[in-house]
Amino acid sequence: MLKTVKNSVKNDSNFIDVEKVRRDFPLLQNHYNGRPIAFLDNAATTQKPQVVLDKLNEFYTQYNANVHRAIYHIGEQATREYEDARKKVSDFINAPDPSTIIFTRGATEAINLVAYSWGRHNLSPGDEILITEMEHHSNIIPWQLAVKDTGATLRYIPLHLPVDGTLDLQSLEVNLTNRTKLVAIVHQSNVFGTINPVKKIIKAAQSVGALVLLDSAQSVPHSKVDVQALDCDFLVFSGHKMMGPSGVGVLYAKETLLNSMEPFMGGGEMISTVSMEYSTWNDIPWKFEAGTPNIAQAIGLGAAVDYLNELNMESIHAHENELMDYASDMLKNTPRVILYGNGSKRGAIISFNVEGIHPHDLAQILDQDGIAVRAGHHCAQPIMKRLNVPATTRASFYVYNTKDEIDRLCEGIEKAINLLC
Amino acid sequence: MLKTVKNSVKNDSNFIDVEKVRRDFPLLQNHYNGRPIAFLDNAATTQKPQVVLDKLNEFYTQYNANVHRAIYHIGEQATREYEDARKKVSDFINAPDPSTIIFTRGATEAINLVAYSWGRHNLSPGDEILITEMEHHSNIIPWQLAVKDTGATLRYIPLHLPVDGTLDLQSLEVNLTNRTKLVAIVHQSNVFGTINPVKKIIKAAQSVGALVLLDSAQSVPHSKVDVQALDCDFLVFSGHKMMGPSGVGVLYAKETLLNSMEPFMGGGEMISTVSMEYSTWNDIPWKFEAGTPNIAQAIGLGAAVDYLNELNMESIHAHENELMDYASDMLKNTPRVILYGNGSKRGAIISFNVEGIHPHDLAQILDQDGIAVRAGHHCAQPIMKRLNVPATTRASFYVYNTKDEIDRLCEGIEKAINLLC
Amino acid sequence: MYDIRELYQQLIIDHSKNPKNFTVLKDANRSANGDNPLCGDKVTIYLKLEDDVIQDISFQGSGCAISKASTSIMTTSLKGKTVEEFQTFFDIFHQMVTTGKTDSIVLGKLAVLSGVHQYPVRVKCATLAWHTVKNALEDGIRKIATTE
Amino acid sequence: MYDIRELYQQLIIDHSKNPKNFTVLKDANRSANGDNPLCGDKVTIYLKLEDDVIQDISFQGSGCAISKASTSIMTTSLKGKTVEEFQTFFDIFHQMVTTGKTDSIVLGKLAVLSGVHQYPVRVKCATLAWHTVKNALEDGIRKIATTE
Ligand SMILES: Cc1ncc(COP(=O)(O)O)c(C=O)c1O
Ligand SMILES: Cc1ncc(COP(=O)(O)O)c(C=O)c1O
Ligand code: FES
Ligand code: FES
Repeated sequence: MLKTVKNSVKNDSNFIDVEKVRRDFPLLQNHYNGRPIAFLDNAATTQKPQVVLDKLNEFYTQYNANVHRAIYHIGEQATREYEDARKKVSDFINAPDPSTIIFTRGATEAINLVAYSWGRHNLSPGDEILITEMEHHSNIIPWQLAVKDTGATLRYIPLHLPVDGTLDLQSLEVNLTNRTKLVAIVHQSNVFGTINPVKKIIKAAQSVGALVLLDSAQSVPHSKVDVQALDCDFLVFSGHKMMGPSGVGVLYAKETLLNSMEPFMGGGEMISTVSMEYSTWNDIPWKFEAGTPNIAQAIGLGAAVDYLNELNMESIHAHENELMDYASDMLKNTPRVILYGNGSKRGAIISFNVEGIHPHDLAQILDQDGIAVRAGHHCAQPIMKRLNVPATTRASFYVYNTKDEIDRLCEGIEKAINLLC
Repeated sequence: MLKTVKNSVKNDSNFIDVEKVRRDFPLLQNHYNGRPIAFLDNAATTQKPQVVLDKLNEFYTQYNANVHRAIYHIGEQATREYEDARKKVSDFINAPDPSTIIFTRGATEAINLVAYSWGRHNLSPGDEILITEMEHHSNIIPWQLAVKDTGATLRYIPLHLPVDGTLDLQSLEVNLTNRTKLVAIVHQSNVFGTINPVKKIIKAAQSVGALVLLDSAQSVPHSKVDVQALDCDFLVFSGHKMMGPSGVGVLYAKETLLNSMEPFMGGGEMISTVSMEYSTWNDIPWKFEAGTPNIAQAIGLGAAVDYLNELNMESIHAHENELMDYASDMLKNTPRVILYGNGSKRGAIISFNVEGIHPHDLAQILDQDGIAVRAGHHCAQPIMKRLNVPATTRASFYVYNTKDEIDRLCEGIEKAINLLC
Repeated sequence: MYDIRELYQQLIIDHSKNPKNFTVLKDANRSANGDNPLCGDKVTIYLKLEDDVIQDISFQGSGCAISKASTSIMTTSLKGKTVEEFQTFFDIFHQMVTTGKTDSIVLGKLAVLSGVHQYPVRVKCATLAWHTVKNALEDGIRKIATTE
Repeated sequence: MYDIRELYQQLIIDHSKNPKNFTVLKDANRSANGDNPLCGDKVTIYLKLEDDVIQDISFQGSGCAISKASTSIMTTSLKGKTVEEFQTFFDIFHQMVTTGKTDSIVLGKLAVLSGVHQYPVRVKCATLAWHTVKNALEDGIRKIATTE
């Protein structure tokens, strides 16, 4: 049995009263197999505070209506709340204007939107898109499909070797040329937790005239992200990874880009006029929101943003840093554990393997004790190839996690070792 | 004041106890300006029964997790519920297999999926797509964009003239040639309520080897639709128009088509293997569901399907027919009312204008009495052009509407006449 | 309880039934079209502009009671105004229909439209013609769509 | 309360630690690869097939305890079986890991895997090698992915 340091929860962080926070999350009150649920798969999705569920319920029971064209009062209220949510999201990432915020189904759709609306109309043979070996499949496949359609070339910034979870930034210079039209890069790795030096990369990209898309699915939920300070051209993230409902995500893009881009999907709301021969487009952001939008989900995301602001993003980040330090120390001292990635700037994501135990068996055994971790390739098969493993186990934290849960994780690993090795 | 026949609500239909049904809908319990809300904009979106809201809450509080790759129990449960919802939807439209059901954000995304995945890879100059003048913008713009990209031609089956809300089917024969690759047609018009003779059209299309896409956004929620009996190639609809959550819709397509089609969006879940150079695709339906899906929304739609089945689609249809007959009679006897569309087969949608009153003013005045109707072009500008009006007022019914609400509508119209004329 | 008559005041109804200056201005030297994409309504503004002064103004088009009344009363108020005066006038009017803050001394009869601010969807109706005049003044002949 | 030991029975653990027939079969005349896209694990099956009888069988690859044990026990059970017998055998095994219905007389040691049916995500682990054998028998050399 490991020796564990059981801090009183109050001391987990200077800012976050984690027990109080936990009470806001109905799902975390459940038990499984006699143990409270330790949800350590926050990089996959996150739990929802009661305020978000209340907001969804408020929408459906008080002003459920289609948006933008209703004269009647519940339609007006739905529209107001929907556009208010856009304003909240806009403020949250310090966008210059709410019109630069497009609601999508998730980060994945947001990247595909760019790959179609910008990519298909701006790429030709000879042009290059630069991504990295650290990308989530959502930031690989859309570009593989786009270069297939346009004849452009897809290039990769490699991982630093031996793999330490960081990028080989020296190769950035080699790969970044005036042929590079877009650099699409993950802000925080969903496998290693590495926070990439995106500001530096954006500067470098700008110097050759390339646009930059940031996949911030893992960064926006956990720290203050400022699109104007970063000066990125596109930035995407998912609502469900930041306490919001499933089925909503965000594309931020610079206004001039959005204005010049072709529409993605066609349908209601994205038009200005329609004749049988041709149509003209609505203003941004609506030009990119064809059909009835995910109204309740966007409004729910607005409530999640309110909740995150109330907790304060810096406090959340500090709490998670503390958890990460603790988890790294604890896992280092757990037998047979191999940790992947040790970049100096990291979010609260930790990937590892236990010698002699397949990650899926480990996850299964942890589940018996109510500990939810992820086992698999984490939608990042190129990383697995570089690590030369089929899969890893991943624990990822959010503001409601505790050191106690990390202790339970380590105890569970020992139990698995005792059972299987 | 009109003479109105106030039936006891119990007699509204042989099958539906409408007062009992209404109690299932929290929003319908609200009052506005002292009057109960009469929601007569069901072609735009519909209200949600408590069971759907309960299901959403159950998901978020009991088993909120990402689907398909989780080893832990709440992830397994989320996956099971998500795939169960697919099965329910599949059975609801009598699809041959759940794998032929793709979850999208709505009918609009479903049509765009076909326009990209099938359209961009199967259309060339000389090919023709045939739609009708009766389409919703969602079934116009995706094809305008697709023919622009591929050099194919978009043709229209015209409305019968003088406009009576039906298609000029004689022109179908002229327009349907071996150049026609796809006929994309609205099943039930969202302006006139006309139910098009799609079975006949499908037969005709098949005889020239064209595929058929049915826009069933207005039919699936209100009557039994059987994709195998229809033998359509594609069929789309939206969850929010059938008591489901916002942010979910469905594409049904024949298995062979789905298997042969290219993916639409790239990302997590839709892949089988990913290497840096190329990737292979997952089986259907997942090949077309890139990224974290709208999990809660799909599960909520499953609950809506259960609820609709419980009420029984035939009973719903019968109740709505009765409302439509009543509404037509009542509106015909209301001064200054001009009704549009008088096809013999119609769903519960009625478009009209009141001489001397702009539809938006009418809707505004009705709203004062808690009556929600739509005023505008209903995302069908080509129809407005043929009607030679900028807009119409539209009342559209669902199973929870009553004759009493229709009486209130007619009284409201008289009030508007007294005020404005 | 709200009363719809606060929006549809008698003066608005009168102007919408019998709009003033609802004609094509023969000797116009400026004109512009305005579209309200929300409803499909259109307005055409005709202006006779001389030395930066609006000598005459008229309109044609379709619209709801609010837009017709707003346009009609506007035309009666703009005659003799300079381009600069129009701009201030529009600013004050715009503020009224979006916030409810009324300066009835400046706005005169137009103050009757203050109820609009309670109906955000109808703001476009009240301002469509104004945006179109602005456009006609700036640009001669161009098609505009309001962006509110 | 569920006990994880119902899934990870001692026999499973033993086979996963020391799999039988975990080698490349020198005189194989059939082989096939199987992929589990869920986890990225792969298995290669080598068969020596003579007159429709599985004379010898071995495997290589990576996998979890469940898949390794299933594959290992399977190889020990298939030697001497005809192609037709394999098919029935697979059907019964498949039914067990999906429904829990065990025919322990037919399945013998394989019955130890009956706990899998309670873990739908792990069904692929237990059947991957079986699908791969099926493929090797039908098709000689082809890459397959399970579709469960
Ligand atoms: C006939 C028809 N087709 C398509 C749509 C588009 O549906 P959605 O906006 O939910 O994508 C609608 C609804 O607005 C419709 O009435
Ligand atoms: C780094 C990264 N990018 C993109 C995504 C895709 O997000 P979603 O599945 O919500 O579209 C994820 C989450 O899975 C992620 O971790
Ligand atoms: S509704 Fe068209 S201008 Fe008012
Ligand atoms: S987890 Fe890969 S085969 Fe079991």
